[in-house]
Amino acid sequence: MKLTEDMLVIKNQELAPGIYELVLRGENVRLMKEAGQFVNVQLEGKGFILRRPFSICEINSPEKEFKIIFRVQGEGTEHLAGIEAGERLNIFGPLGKGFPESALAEGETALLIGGGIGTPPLYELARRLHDRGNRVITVLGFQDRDGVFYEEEFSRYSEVHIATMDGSYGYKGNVLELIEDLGLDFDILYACGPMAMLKAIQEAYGKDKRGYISLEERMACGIGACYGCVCDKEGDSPYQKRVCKEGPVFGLNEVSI
Amino acid sequence: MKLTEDMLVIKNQELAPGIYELVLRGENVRLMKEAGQFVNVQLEGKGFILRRPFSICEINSPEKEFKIIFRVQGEGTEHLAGIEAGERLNIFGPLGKGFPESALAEGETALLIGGGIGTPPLYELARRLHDRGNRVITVLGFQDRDGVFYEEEFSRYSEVHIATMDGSYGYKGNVLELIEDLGLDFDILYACGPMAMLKAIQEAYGKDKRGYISLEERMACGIGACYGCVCDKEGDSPYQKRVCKEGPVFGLNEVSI
Amino acid sequence: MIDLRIDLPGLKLKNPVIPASGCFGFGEEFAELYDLNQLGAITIKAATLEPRIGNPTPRIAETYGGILNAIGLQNPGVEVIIKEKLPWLEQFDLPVIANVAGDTVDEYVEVSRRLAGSEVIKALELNISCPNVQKGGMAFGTDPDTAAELTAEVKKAAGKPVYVKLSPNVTDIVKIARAVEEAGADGLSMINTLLGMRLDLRSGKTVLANGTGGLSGPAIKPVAIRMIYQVYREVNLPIIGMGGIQDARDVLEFLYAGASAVGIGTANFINPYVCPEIIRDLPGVLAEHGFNSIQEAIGYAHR
Amino acid sequence: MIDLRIDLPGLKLKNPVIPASGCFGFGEEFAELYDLNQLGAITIKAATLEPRIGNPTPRIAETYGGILNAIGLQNPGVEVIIKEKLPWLEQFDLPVIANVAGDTVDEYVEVSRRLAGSEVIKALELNISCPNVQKGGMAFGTDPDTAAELTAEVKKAAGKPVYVKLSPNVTDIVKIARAVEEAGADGLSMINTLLGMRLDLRSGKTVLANGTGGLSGPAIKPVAIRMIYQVYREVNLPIIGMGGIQDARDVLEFLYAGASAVGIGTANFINPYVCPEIIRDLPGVLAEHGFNSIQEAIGYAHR
Ligand SMILES: Cc1cc2nc3c(=O)[nH]c(=O)nc-3n(C[C@H](O)[C@H](O)[C@H](O)COP(=O)(O)OP(=O)(O)OC[C@H]3O[C@@H](n4cnc5c(N)ncnc54)[C@H](O)[C@@H]3O)c2cc1C
Ligand SMILES: Cc1cc2nc3c(=O)[nH]c(=O)nc-3n(C[C@H](O)[C@H](O)[C@H](O)COP(=O)(O)OP(=O)(O)OC[C@H]3O[C@@H](n4cnc5c(N)ncnc54)[C@H](O)[C@@H]3O)c2cc1C
Ligand SMILES: Cc1cc2nc3c(=O)[nH]c(=O)nc-3n(C[C@H](O)[C@H](O)[C@H](O)COP(=O)(O)O)c2cc1C
Ligand SMILES: Cc1cc2nc3c(=O)[nH]c(=O)nc-3n(C[C@H](O)[C@H](O)[C@H](O)COP(=O)(O)O)c2cc1C
Ligand code: FES
Ligand code: FES
Repeated sequence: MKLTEDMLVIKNQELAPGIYELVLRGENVRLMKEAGQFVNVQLEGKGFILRRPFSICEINSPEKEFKIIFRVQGEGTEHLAGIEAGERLNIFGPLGKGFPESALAEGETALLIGGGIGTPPLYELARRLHDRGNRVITVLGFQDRDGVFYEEEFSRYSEVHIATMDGSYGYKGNVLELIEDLGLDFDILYACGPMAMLKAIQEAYGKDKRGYISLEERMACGIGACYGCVCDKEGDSPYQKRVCKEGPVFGLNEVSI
Repeated sequence: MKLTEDMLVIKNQELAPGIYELVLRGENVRLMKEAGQFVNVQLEGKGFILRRPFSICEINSPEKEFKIIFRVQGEGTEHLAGIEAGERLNIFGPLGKGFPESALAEGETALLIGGGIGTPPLYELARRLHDRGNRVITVLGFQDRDGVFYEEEFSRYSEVHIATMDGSYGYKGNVLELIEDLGLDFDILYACGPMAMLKAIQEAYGKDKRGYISLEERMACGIGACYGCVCDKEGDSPYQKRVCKEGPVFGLNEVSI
Repeated sequence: MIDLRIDLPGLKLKNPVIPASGCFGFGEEFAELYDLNQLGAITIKAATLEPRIGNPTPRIAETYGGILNAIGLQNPGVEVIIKEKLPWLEQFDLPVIANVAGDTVDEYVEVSRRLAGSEVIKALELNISCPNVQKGGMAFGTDPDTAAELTAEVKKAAGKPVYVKLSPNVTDIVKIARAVEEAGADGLSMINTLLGMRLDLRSGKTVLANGTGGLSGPAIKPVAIRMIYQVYREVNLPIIGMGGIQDARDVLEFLYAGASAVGIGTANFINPYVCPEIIRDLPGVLAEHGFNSIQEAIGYAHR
Repeated sequence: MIDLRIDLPGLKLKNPVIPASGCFGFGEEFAELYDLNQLGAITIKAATLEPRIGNPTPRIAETYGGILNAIGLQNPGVEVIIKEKLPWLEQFDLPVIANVAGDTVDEYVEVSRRLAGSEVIKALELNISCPNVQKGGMAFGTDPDTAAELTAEVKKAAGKPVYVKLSPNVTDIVKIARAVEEAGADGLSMINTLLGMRLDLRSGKTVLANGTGGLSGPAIKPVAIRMIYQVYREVNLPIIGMGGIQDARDVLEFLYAGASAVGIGTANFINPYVCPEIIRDLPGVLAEHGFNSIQEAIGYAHR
């Protein structure tokens, strides 16, 4: 049973300017266990060598389908934006360690914090936590109104608050300011987004709250063999954690950013 | 007015095992003047850098369409075989010097000799010479029955004779043996095919007959700037002719093979 | 039946396909994907005397047809490797090649001595070509005398076959190869990565935190083939060839050039199953070209 | 308005985009495709004293992300070039750089002297890096002393600015660059091609009749960037940078690394209109990254 598979593209559609929703179908979808795991997508053409990592955004097991949401960032994602339904993409995954749902006890409230293109992995998580009967609050931050996506989708499973940096939609400011302003209370937090956001979250909640954060790093192998994607281990000798293997999801204080 | 154009693929269809007929539509088709000229096709993906040269096989001016016929030879032509109608290919051309029709006077007979994948450029030529009212005889040679293509098409404009090396179709032997066996008479010959065939033609007819042959060489620029595709000039200092610029069609004795 | 076996000093290989150092860790991660016993051998990550944390991140960048890496020899140190990594490898029927690095001749000698003491290690590969460290590494691989001295010292101490891994970042690779041959090397591994760099247009800084990195992947294949071809003509050592191999046809090209076995590095990142797939395809590719064994194809371009 | 102009020794360039030697003939073929006056300058094909027929064919092969060429300096000889090619170039408002090659120092000197005598030639480019000839060529470019001597001799005789075109096939490119700087060079062109090879699996022979060839194209870009970056830090000469440039963004990366102008070679074969297209796109790319002129971007990665 191989962890690589040529999966069928079911849909690839622009959600917001430069943000695409890509649905793939394949047998390996049934191996996808946790929200927060990722897949490594092979690109054909233009001299691409490395696979591109993307978080699993939604798993639809009965249909053997899963979804990623990606932002056009450079040449690889530009190429990916041009892929159409009916084509095939070689997918390596699921890879890495996702968000532990079981960290949340009955009756507890989860706060999901997403920044920009860090939002997608939280979607599958929101659904799962909601299905377990927990209360879920989602706070999403974007640059501006144009960049907002998945508000409606998240509201199916959680109470959603949106912040934009320029105030063109929702709250004006960043997610942390919004959380404070709203005086949100929660037992555990799950976050994914830019490094600066994750660092601020560590500083604000690292002492008092339980939580999990998802990191990004440039990868080659995606499975822990090349030591390309290391990050610092909090309080210990540096570079002992591999984002692709021990992560991408780490305990709130497990890594120093 | 650029000589490169993203042309639309109208059709790409297997004619015989590994032999494809590719029809393209674009504005630059109207620049295609002579049978025997070629186009340089850009390939996307897999680290391809060089364009692939292919002879123009048929020009359909009213529809702005032209055709090439190619054999899967290596990675580039394998890639090309996978291109489908509706996609676009960047075409550079027409390039090079083709077969001079005007070399043939009224009432004269032309003998067209094609070897394998050297056959395509002779097709447009056959049509043109036929349309001028000349008698045209076509002798085509292939490895075996499976490799035969375009017999019917050529017979619209010419008297066709086929030879296969293993005798599985038509005459058993090579084109020169067939021409001799049939005692074919002609005023001028036009040939395209493997180097060995062209060399044999030079030897057999170089002294008594007028004629033109089309050469192949590995190319980079396709326009005469890089001196990659040189061939020997008969009786003079070598490498003075560029297949892409002074050729690919040369007078029967113009080059030494 | 096509015979894929090949015997090299210290290495009885079932087939010539060997994951290259640094691209396969110590085998653990790939063992989750397939049975490592299929491989000809494995080359483990570079070992140094003390643990090394390597370079800051980003350590990986992509280029057209290649990647740049600047891992910087991160490894837990030779003692941890011997205690924690090698015992795990004992379960396989697989020759293990230990890649050795250091800042000084003494460090190379000491690391080699210790690794050679392990049963599972069948040969040493002296990495005198790592472009990603300040001291040692490539500095040993660009001067024939230094390379020779290092080789001789390690040979004296190690008591196991020594392969020297050559750097392509030199004016005359044949000179270095000859020098290490005379110094007693048992074989050569070539090539390591080409020194390269990418700049980020937004920040204006190098993409890699380290500045430069080592270029690997299909982009460098023609340089690797050329160097192996040149060295094969002038030096009588078996060569483990590498640099951009992606499939069984590439392996045949390396054999033709003069390699007796091949290392697969970057391709493992593109297709994690590439090694077993190459091993599966190799008999067919050999047969298609009229060979009955690996042996027949080695150096074929020189005949 | 973005200012694309840049002044280099002998060369007042409208913009920094210069077709590279050997990839553009003497301009005639490309003049049929577009107006050459758009270009910053052109570098013509290497000239030698006597006509040269070059290497046997095949002279061209493809590799992943690159091409190998082994033209072998085919050219009609300096006299024919002066009599037949240069007068045609007079019609353009275009600085012409003459690429010079030879077997001996004397040949370089003599060819340079004659070419420098022509009005249209604004600078000489000493090709001490051609990997495709037996004598001369790269041999001059791999040893600092030889490179320096050659530079000094040509400088004495030529009376026009001399750019030395460096070979990447060396252990330490900074050493060569420093040597030619001290010998009086006015500028550097870098890089020439990497020495490479491909083998044909069917025949078992090298694809190129010459055996080895020079590797160019996007595959070599990270090596070019690295070398320019290194040399820019240590040497005070303007650099014409080249090696794998495909678009305006690549040009910016070369400027950042330290190039003052760029050569475009292989890309002309992929897209024959690439030079004017880069010139068209460059102002936008500069503006996007906050620059008002070429000058501002030069060496930006070092700030
Ligand atoms: C675990 C993980 C999950 C991710 N999930 C998502 C997601 O759900 N949606 C999404 O839009 N993006 C996600 N990213 C980021 C995504 O991988 C990059 O945006 C993408 O690789 C950029 O490729 P490119 O060719 O367009 O960019 P280029 O900048 O041209 O890429 C050049 C190289 O850098 C790498 N690279 C560039 N940016 C990043 C980055 N941020 N992280 C890691 N490698 C990078 C590329 O993979 C490539 O190897 C994730 C990254 C990681 C590590
Ligand atoms: C003027 C001209 C007209 C041609 N017309 C036709 C035609 O009508 N139909 C057809 O099937 N083929 C034609 N060819 C040959 C065709 O160009 C090659 O078969 C094709 O380039 C092979 O590409 P590849 O990537 O599949 O093969 P590879 O062998 O993988 O190609 C490697 C490199 O070698 C070059 N190459 C390989 N074979 C040839 C060759 N015979 N001639 C020139 N370059 C070659 C490729 O272009 C490429 O750069 C013509 C060639 C020339 C020069
Ligand atoms: C991420 C990475 C890490 C590497 N680490 C080492 C190493 O520790 N020791 C070594 O000798 N070579 C190392 N190399 C070089 C490879 O072993 C190999 O020589 C090179 O990558 C060329 O082969 P390839 O193109 O197949 O990758 C490394 C290469 C990569 C890409
Ligand atoms: C076909 C061809 C011919 C070349 N001829 C010459 C030459 O005559 N003199 C020279 O200095 N460089 C020559 N070069 C090297 C180029 O000028 C350039 O330095 C090199 O190709 C790298 O740039 P690129 O990747 O943009 O092609 C040649 C390159 C090619 C591809
Ligand atoms: S990407 Fe290789 S260890 Fe994480
Ligand atoms: S291909 Fe460049 S001269 Fe013919």
